[in-house]
Amino acid sequence: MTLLDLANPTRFLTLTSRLLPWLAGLTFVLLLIGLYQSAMAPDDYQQGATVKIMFIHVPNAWLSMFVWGVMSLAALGTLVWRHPLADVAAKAAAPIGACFTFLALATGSLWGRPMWGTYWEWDARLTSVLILFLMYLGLIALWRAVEDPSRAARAAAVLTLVGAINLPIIKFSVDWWNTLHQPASVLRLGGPTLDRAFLIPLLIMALAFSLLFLTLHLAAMRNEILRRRVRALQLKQASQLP
Amino acid sequence: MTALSLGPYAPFIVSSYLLVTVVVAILIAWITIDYRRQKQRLRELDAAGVVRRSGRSATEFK
Amino acid sequence: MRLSGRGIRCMRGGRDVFSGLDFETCAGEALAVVGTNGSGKTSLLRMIAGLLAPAAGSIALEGGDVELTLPEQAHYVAHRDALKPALSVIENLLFWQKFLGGDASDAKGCLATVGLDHAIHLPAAYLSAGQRRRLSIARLLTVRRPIWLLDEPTNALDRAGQSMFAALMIDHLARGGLIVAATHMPLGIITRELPIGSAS
Amino acid sequence: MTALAALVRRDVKIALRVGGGALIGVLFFLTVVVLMPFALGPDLALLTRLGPAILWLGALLASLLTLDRLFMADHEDGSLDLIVMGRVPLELACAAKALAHWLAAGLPLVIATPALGLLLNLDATSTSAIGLTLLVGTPALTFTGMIGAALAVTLHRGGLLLAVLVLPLSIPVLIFGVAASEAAIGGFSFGAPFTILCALSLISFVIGPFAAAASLRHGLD
Repeated sequence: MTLLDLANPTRFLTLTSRLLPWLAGLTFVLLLIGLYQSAMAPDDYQQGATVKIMFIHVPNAWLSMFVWGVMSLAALGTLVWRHPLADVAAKAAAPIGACFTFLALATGSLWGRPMWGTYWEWDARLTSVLILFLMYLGLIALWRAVEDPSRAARAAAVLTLVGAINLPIIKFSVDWWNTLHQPASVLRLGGPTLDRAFLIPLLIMALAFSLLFLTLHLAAMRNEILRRRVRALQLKQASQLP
Repeated sequence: MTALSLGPYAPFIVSSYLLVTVVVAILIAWITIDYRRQKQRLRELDAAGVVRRSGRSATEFK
Repeated sequence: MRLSGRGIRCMRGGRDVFSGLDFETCAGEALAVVGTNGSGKTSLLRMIAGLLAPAAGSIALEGGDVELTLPEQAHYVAHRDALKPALSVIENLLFWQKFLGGDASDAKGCLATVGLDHAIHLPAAYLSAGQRRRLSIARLLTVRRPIWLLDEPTNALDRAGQSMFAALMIDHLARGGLIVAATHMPLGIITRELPIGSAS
Repeated sequence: MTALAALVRRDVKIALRVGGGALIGVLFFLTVVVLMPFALGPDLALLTRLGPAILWLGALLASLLTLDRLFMADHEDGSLDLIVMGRVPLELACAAKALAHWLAAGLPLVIATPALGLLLNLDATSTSAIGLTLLVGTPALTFTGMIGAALAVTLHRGGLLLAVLVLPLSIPVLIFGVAASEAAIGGFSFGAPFTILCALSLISFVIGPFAAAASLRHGLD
């Protein structure tokens, strides 16, 4: 099976159905190993046991950006190559990315509470992730606003790419805004370089979460293809009615 | 579980792990339910005698 | 049952559309309102439906249900068909059945009569103009109302649809119903013509 | 009752489906509140002090944003004609439509409030006080806004005209909503402004449907 064959949604469905159980199993095993390793990791001399939150916070934060990258690639696929699977991939990724971004924010907030004494600090990094979350929600709203997915796809692709270009600008502005105001009590996270004892569980967890995303994304893409098939058949059914 | 002494901040650690579990579980449940629903609709359309352009049944993958 | 209007005057945007219009129709009869474009056919129907107040004159119903007003005993079918694209065929019909109340009959049977029973779960967004009109006609059947106010009812229908609808109208009249239709085209049933506008 | 329940269910269903846009209001609310610190600065003490005002203004604008579709969609597809003709009293039908609109667009704002309270560094008491005032106050916003929506539909104008019509009407709700929240935070009498807020809501439940029904009855053509 070459890459070209994958352009065919039916082939894609066959491949996905064969691949998904294996991927899900592998993800599960890796998650178990990662969780065990995180549980066994020693406490940080500064942050104590709260460092354990890092093992789930960082993978989610990493995915929140990675998923936008995936969607940007898919957006290019939609706009430049008009690849039939590109808009399916972009649409399926958005809710999953939003969930990971939400988890990054929530776990960050739960980590910040013992460290800063507050659930939320308008720190540059947190604020940028919050804006990223809002952009995910906006993208989902855009997908949901239009009934015809191929029409929504182009609009969403433009928005995704504009977002990808804008994200560094937003990050820069927020940084500037933040230094201008010099918040009093920010203890920056991840200051000390990571010890091997933390690095290995973190890497395993990051890999496990990436695989989790891959699994969920393939499954969601399969749903999306089926949804479009339902739509096409319903349109056909309507044309056959008197 | 003696190895897992989480110290004074245990509630925060536990709730963040729980939150991730819950959200991922919701995501998985949503995707699974969505899959079943689409398959169900395809079966209904198949039963109504609507066939794809290629003449294959709606529920078939290949 | 007798529906009558006396000296009706219609003003639209400060312009006289028609005035001094008298009409009368009884149960079992179909009144076809004919006239050129802009002669006020739709306005007359909307006045009977209580959606537009006549500038002068009055419309009265004798022999109907005394506890109900004229609009409450009427069905109104217009080119704006009161269907929600996001809802399925059956959801649209069931909503109007529940909202309009009355003695509701079997919704699926009504859809079968208009030929939509194979696609009850289809979103209304996918229907063509003729199919939407058929669904509107199903609404006439699912809740019984003695008066049918029809604005160009056969416009989007194909020939089979027109004869199906003609049969339904004949049945409605035979049950003692009353039809007022604004139309350019023959409805396929015996009607009395009411010319309005410049034709009157 | 089945007729009104059917109307509520239909409107909520349409709002939640693809193209309905019920959740856009919440997203707008989130975005407006997140924008505030960029204008005010990330000073948590200041944000805490302004929290009730920010949340109330955000909720007011967000509930206004989705209001112009309340009657417009039904007018465009002719449903409104049938609702006006129907045997259900138009006042009750208007109330049912407003209730459905609040369930789909107003209630999510109340649900989103705790998350936004965290961002503005509000403690649990303040957040729940603001949530409670919003729970009582947003129906008043919907029911008074309904009058503007009904006027806008008879004039075939929506959007900004509606905002200009409705915003002055919602000033009392804003005053007592913010006052009650701030009273709860400041530790003085929460009861008095909150009771007035409840009264405003109850009044709007009566005036809104009657005014909207009257303007629909006389304005449709």
